[in-house]
Parts: sequence; C-alpha cells; structure tokens
Amino acid sequence: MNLVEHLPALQVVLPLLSAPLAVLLRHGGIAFAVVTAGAWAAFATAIGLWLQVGEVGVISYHIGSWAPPWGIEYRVDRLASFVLLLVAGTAAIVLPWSRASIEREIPRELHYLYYAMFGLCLAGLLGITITGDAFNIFVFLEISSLATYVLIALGRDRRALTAAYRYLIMGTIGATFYVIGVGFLYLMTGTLNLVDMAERLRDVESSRPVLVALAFITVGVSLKLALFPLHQWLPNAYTYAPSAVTAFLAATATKVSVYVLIRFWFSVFGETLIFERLPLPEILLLLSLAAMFAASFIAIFQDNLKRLFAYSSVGQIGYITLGMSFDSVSGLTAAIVHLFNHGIAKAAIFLLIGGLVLGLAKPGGAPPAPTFDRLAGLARRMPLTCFGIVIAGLSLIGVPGTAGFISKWYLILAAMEAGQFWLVGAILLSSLLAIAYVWRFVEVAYFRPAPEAAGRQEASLGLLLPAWLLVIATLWFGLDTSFSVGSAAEAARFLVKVGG
Amino acid sequence: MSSGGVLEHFTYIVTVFLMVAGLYVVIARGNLIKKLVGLSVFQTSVYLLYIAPGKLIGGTAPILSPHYTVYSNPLPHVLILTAIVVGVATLALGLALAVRIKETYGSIEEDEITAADNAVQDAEDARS
Amino acid sequence: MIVNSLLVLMMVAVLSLARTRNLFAVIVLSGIYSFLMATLMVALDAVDVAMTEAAVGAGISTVLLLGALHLCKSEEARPAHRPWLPLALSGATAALLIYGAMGLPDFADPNAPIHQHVAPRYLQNEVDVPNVVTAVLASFRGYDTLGETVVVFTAGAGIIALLRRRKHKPEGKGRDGE
Amino acid sequence: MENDLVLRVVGKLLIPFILLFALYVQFHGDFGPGGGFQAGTISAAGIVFHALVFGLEQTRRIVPDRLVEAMLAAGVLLYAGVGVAGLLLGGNYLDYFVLDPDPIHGQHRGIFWVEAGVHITVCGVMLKIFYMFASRSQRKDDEA
Repeated sequence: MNLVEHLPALQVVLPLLSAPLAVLLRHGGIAFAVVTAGAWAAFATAIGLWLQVGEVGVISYHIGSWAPPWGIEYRVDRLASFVLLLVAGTAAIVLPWSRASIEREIPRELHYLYYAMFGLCLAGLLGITITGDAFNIFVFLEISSLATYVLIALGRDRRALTAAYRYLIMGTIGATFYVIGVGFLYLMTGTLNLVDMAERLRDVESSRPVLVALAFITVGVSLKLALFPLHQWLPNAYTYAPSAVTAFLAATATKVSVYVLIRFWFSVFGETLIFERLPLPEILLLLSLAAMFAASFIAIFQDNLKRLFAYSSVGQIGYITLGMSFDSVSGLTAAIVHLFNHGIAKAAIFLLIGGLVLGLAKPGGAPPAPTFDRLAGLARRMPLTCFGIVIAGLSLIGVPGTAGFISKWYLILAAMEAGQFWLVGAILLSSLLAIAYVWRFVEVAYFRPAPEAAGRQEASLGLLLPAWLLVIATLWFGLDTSFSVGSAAEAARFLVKVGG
Repeated sequence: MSSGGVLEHFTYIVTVFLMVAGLYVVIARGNLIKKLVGLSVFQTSVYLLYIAPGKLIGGTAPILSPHYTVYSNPLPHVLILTAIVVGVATLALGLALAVRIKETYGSIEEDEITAADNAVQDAEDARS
Repeated sequence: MIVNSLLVLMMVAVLSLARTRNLFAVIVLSGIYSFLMATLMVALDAVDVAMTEAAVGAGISTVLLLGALHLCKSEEARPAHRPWLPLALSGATAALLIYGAMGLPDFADPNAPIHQHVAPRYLQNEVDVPNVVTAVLASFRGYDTLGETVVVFTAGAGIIALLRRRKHKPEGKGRDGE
Repeated sequence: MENDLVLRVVGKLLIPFILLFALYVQFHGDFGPGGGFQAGTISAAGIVFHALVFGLEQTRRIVPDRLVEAMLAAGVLLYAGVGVAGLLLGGNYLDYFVLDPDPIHGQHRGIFWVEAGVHITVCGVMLKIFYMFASRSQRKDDEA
C-alpha cells in the first residue's frame, strides 16, 4: 500500500474512525487522545495533500475503485486543499485547548461524547470539502450538522438548547433546499458527479430547472453560511456553545459552506450563467454590504463579548461574499484569502475569550458569561489574554501588519479593478464599525478600573499557547503572504476562466 | 423537451404542494413538536421529486430477473434510502432537544420560550 | 390512476395535519402520510424505498414522536398573529418550484437524462447481485452508505449526550454560572 | 402489561420469529427488497417488543446499555474497517474487488460485511433511543 496515493481517503477516514473509537472506549482521557490524534493525522494529511497538489495538480481518487460518475470521486484542487488545511489545522489547535476548558463547562461523564462529536464534526467538514459528488456533500453536511447541533446544546446556559434547536430547524431547511436543487440538476443531467455535471449542464444551461436548482442550492447553502439576512441562527449558537466549539465553528463551519457555494457557482454552474445572464452578483453585492454594515453595527451594541464577535462574524462573511460577487481573479482571491484570514483571527479571539471566562470563574465554579460589566480592568489581571484579543481584533479591522489588512487590500484592488470606486469607500467605512466594536473591549478592559484590586491571574499555559499560536499566525500572514495569498490566487485563477 | 401541460405534470404539482405545505408548517407554527412534524413532511415530500421521474411505463422494480427487460431507475432509490435515514436521524435529535427544552423551560411553545429568554435578558441588562 | 388517487389522499392528510392543533392527531396523520408515501413508492417501483419508508416514516418516526409527546404533554397553542410572512415565503417557494418543474422531462420519458446516463451501467449486474439497489447502495455508492451509517451513529451518540442523566444539575433559571 | 400471561407466552414465541425475519431481510437484500438498515430496524423492534411485554428492566438485563452503546460504535467501525481492509490489500478505500482472489466474490464479501455493519449500528441506535425515552418517561410517571 502506497500511503501517499491514499491521502484523500485518509484525510476523512482517520478523524471519522476516531469518533466511534471514542464512544467504544467511554473514557474522557482516552477519547481526548484518540480524537486529537485523529485531528493531527488529518492536519498532517492536509499538508501532504497541499504539497501533492502543487506537484501533480488536481488529484482524483476513486472510492471503491469505481470510476466516476458511477462511483464517488474525491477531488482535491488548490482551493479544496487550502480549505482542508484551514479546517484540519484549526481542529488540531482547538482540540488540545479544549481539554482544560470543557473540564469546567461540560459534565465529566459526557466528555468522551464531546470528543466523539468534535471528531464527527471535523470529519464531516473535511468530507464536504474533499468530495466531488453532489449527494455525498449532502451526507457529510448532515454528519457535521448533527454533530454541531449536539456540540452547541452541550453549552451550560439553557439558551444553548434553544439555539441548537433553531439551528437544527434552519440548518435542515437549508440542507433540504440543497437536496431539492441537486434533485433538479440530477433530473436534467442524469449524474451526481460535479465535474460530469458541469460538462453536461452546458447543453441545458439556462433551462428553467437549472435556474431553479441554482436558486435552491444558493439559498440552502447561504442558510448554512449565515449570509445576511439568513444569519439568525448564528449569534445565539456562537454565544451559548462551549468556548472551544464556538472557536472551531467560527473558523470552519461557515467557511466550508462558502467553499461549497464557490464550488457550485464557479465549477458547476459556470460564470456565464451566474454573472452574465442573471442578476445574482448584484443581489450578492447588496446582501454583502448589508451584512458589512448592519451586522457590524449591531455588534457594537452587544453586552456579551461572545455575542459581539458573533455578529462581527456575520459582518466579516459579508467581505467574503463581496469578493465573490466581482467575478474576477482578484475578487475571488480576496474572498478566499479572507476566508482563511478571518477564520484564524476569529478562532484566536474565541479561544482567548474562552480562557478569559475561565479566569473569571470562581475556583471550581462554572465560567460566567463574558458580559462587559465583568470585564472592567481585566487587562491588568490577564494581560496576555487581553492583548491577544486586541491584536486579533486589529486583524478584524484590517490594520496594516495583520492578516485582515491583506484581505481588505485585495478586496479594494478588486473593487477598483471593477471600476466601482464607491465600494472602496464602503469598505473603509465599514472598517470604522469594526474599530468601534473592538474599541469597546479595549475601553472596558484597559481603561476602566477593576472592581476589586486583583493581582495578575493569567490563564494557564495550556490555554494561552494554542490561542497565541493563532494570534501569531494572524501577524505572520499579515507580513508573509506567499502561502495565503499564493494559494488563494492560484485557486482563483483555476476557477475564474472568463473574467479578468 | 416538455409539453408543459398541467395534467402531465400532476405528479410534480402535487409534490410541490406537499413540500411547501411542510415548509409552511415549519416556519409558521410555534410548537416545537409540530415544527418537527412539518420538517419531516417537507423532507418526505422531496423523495417524490427524485423517485417519480425514475419510473418507466412498463418498467418494474430494479431487481434483475430473466422475465423482465425494462427496469425503473435504481439510482434515485439509493439516494432516497440515504435521505430517509438522514431524515429520521434529524428528527430524533430534534425531539431529544425538544424534550430537554420542555424540562428546562417548562414549555415547547416558541413564544413562551422567547418570552422567558427575554425576561432573563432584561434582568441581566438591569444588573449591568 | 392509483398514483393520482394516492397523491390526492396525501394532500388531504397534509392539509388536515397543518390545520389540526391536537398534537396526537398531528402525529397520527403524519404516520398516515408516511404510509401513503410508502404505498406510492411501491406503485413507482421503488420497493426498497417503500419498505424503508414504512418502517422508518410510519414506524420509527411515529413511535419517536409519540414518545416525545408523552414526555412533553403539550397541546399546540393558538398562533398569536396571522402568519403572513411564512405564507409569502412558502408561496414564493411554490412558485419557483412549479416554474422549474414545468421544464423537467416528462413523466416516465425513457429518453430523459437520468435513464440514459449513469444508471444503465448499474443495470448490467457487474457485481452479480440481482437487487440493483443493494449493489449500488453497498458497492458503487458504498461511501454514501458509510456516511449514512455515521449519520445514524451521530444521532445516537448525540441523543445519549443530550438525554443522559447528569450527576449534578447543570442548568438553572437561565443564569450563566453565578 | 407485564403480568398478562397470554402476552408473555405469545411474546416468547413471537420474538425469535421477529429476529429470524430480521435475518431474512438482511440476507435476502441481495435478491429482493431489504438490507442492513431495514433488518436492523426489525431486530430492534423485536427487542423493543420484549421490553413492552416483559418490562424494560428485564430487557436491560439481557441487552445491557453497555452492549447497546458498544453496538453503536462497532457497526461504524466494521463498515469503515472493510474500507481499511481494502486499503491494506492494495486497493482503494472501500474497494471490495481485492477482498478475495475472485473479484466478484470479493464484492459479495464486502457487501455482506458492510451490510452487517449497518445492521449493528442501526439496531444499537434504535435501542439506545428507546431506552433513553422509555427510562425518562418511567421517571416522569413516578414523579407524577
């Protein structure tokens, strides 16, 4: 057996196997070891695939040795390998972090189930990204979704239950819309393989069922990616989920959905249909702007730090979809690079907030909600945690030297290239809103007096190290862009054929 | 490609009606269990969209036998088998959540739950 | 003809389901709906689907719903306001679906793409299993079925995580940890 | 219901047949409608029937929670394991052709084991859900 040849299968199967093993062994510590090993193996595999794509180009792997379109194909191109790296890398960092935090957030007898669900969620997200089959996307979407609902419901507040229920309803509607769309495409083409489908769609491109399929897939996936105004499930889900879950979801779940949308728009339906015959880019542009302004504006007025950054996520997704709406290499590059940069910055922020609430908890007690009244003067007590949040916050604003600046820079380039100079103003203006919500944290944590004179009481090294790894990554990718922008640009050039 | 008559498309029209009726129950009703029933009707109706076009006149179930030559399309059947299983898994999980919500909130009516949450929110705001 | 009468019956079931406020009746109606669907699947040659839908839709789902209803003991409340927005959304969805469905290949057209492409190879019995659905399910698209099994596993493990009795009570009245 | 003699006798007689029917559905899946999922549901139904006739505690003694939870995981591991076996024998993931020197026979072998995996997981999950709901409602009835 040549291991390198089978990397695509191992990418999903290794984390997938870790989950039933965790349930079989029924022990928190062992489950932690098994699932973390699975996540690290997935990360190593993702690195291997990324290198392999650089050497040989698109990798096609036939599961069960059945050639596509009869069997299910795994297909890795530059974009897929980039997203795989983001998802597996985030999991590899968040899982070790979560050991200490769930100790205080989740009853001990459920720990092994938490790890199993985490492994399933990871395997599901990786499966969505790597597969080249429309129906297989649905199956793995449901694996990751069901695991996500459970992970959110494990949050300590009872509102976690209602958040999970609402997400279950909206997520299932989204998935069913997706199935309807795929059904129409299948009836028109007779195939489920995405490459085969794209080829056969050329004959029936603007027939009515294809247009309807496009509408249903777009709306269904937009529900999952929390495109404004379909984002209602997101704020509560992020606020009340356990800290580690919030960090992982914020960095990966919505990003993988964006990936699915890019895949369908650019690889399956094709740009001619999307950008020349339909007003889709205009609609997406409007919704993106609405997200950038409305969601960021709402974020400013939140009292719970987690909820504040949840709304900020909805706003930041607006930048990603804005990049998609240009139909140009630079626009798509901006979208893909922001998907990556925002993912790591948000994971860093939510991990640090997780460490912060653990620091606020009374000894042995449960962590409280990070409301602003509890954060006054906290920078003196937890300087490293607060400083990390500020740096990652600067990346959300787009300050030069951080990764966020790179994404906005490319976004502005794309807007100018498209001749839409007013958008440059809009992007800068919306960044002011980001300054406002990040400033709220700075003001409370650094300039308000602490209620009681508490000494330095920093989070433990196990909590700080993974989070700071991500903080340093946001700085690193703000200075050295050869990996992030390089991958994104290569992916974009591969996807965009007609435009600039 | 299609004659487009209403009668020829009776199956499709009913399918659409069933789907949308399920969707309506999900989004319009406030009872958590009723919503899940609607969701399950919505998902179940989608099966028809896949299965009905797979049927061939004079065809038979895709179980090969020397007595038949025309078989209905097996692929939609396979896909829908998977979809049925996914549907019941979602339903079971949704019901478990509903049970937990009933235990912690004492209600499974969306309006009452929202009211309870808002009351807590107001109390928190008043404190801060 | 059978198909059409079943379709009409299903419409009646769904309409009364939507209008009824007694949850027990709603669950029974949804069971009837699934059973009608299973019968329809037989008429459409999908015997495997029919068997599963009868066991799952009419059987397991109904049992699960009744069990949950027993634990929740609830009657649906009267809606406080007219649901105009849901009506509009559903109407738009219906219009879009019908617009698309009108362009689909005719019912039972042997020249439709789904009968011409991919499926014919499945009917050549390469793996020597007479029930083609089993062959495609377990072999050609076996990976989907692995995913399906994992979905079932996820739901099972998730329900354990949600419903297992906690040793200490983690949730109080909407507080977060004071 | 637990004290009804007729029911207990009928139950004792019927349950083996239900389980036998499950096996029939499992193995007849190659030739007619049926397969691991349906068969798993039926065998779970047989055990649920036992619980209804003889009481939940009695059934829990025969099919304990530990076993049921192990079944959840074991089925998935078996299914995914068949895929790994394909890898180890030099094929792609889930390649059944390499499972036997005769490729067609290998296909049959692969289908047999993955269907068994589906059966075990589905039966385990159904039973576990039944146990969880049933023990909750018992407690609820006690409280009431």
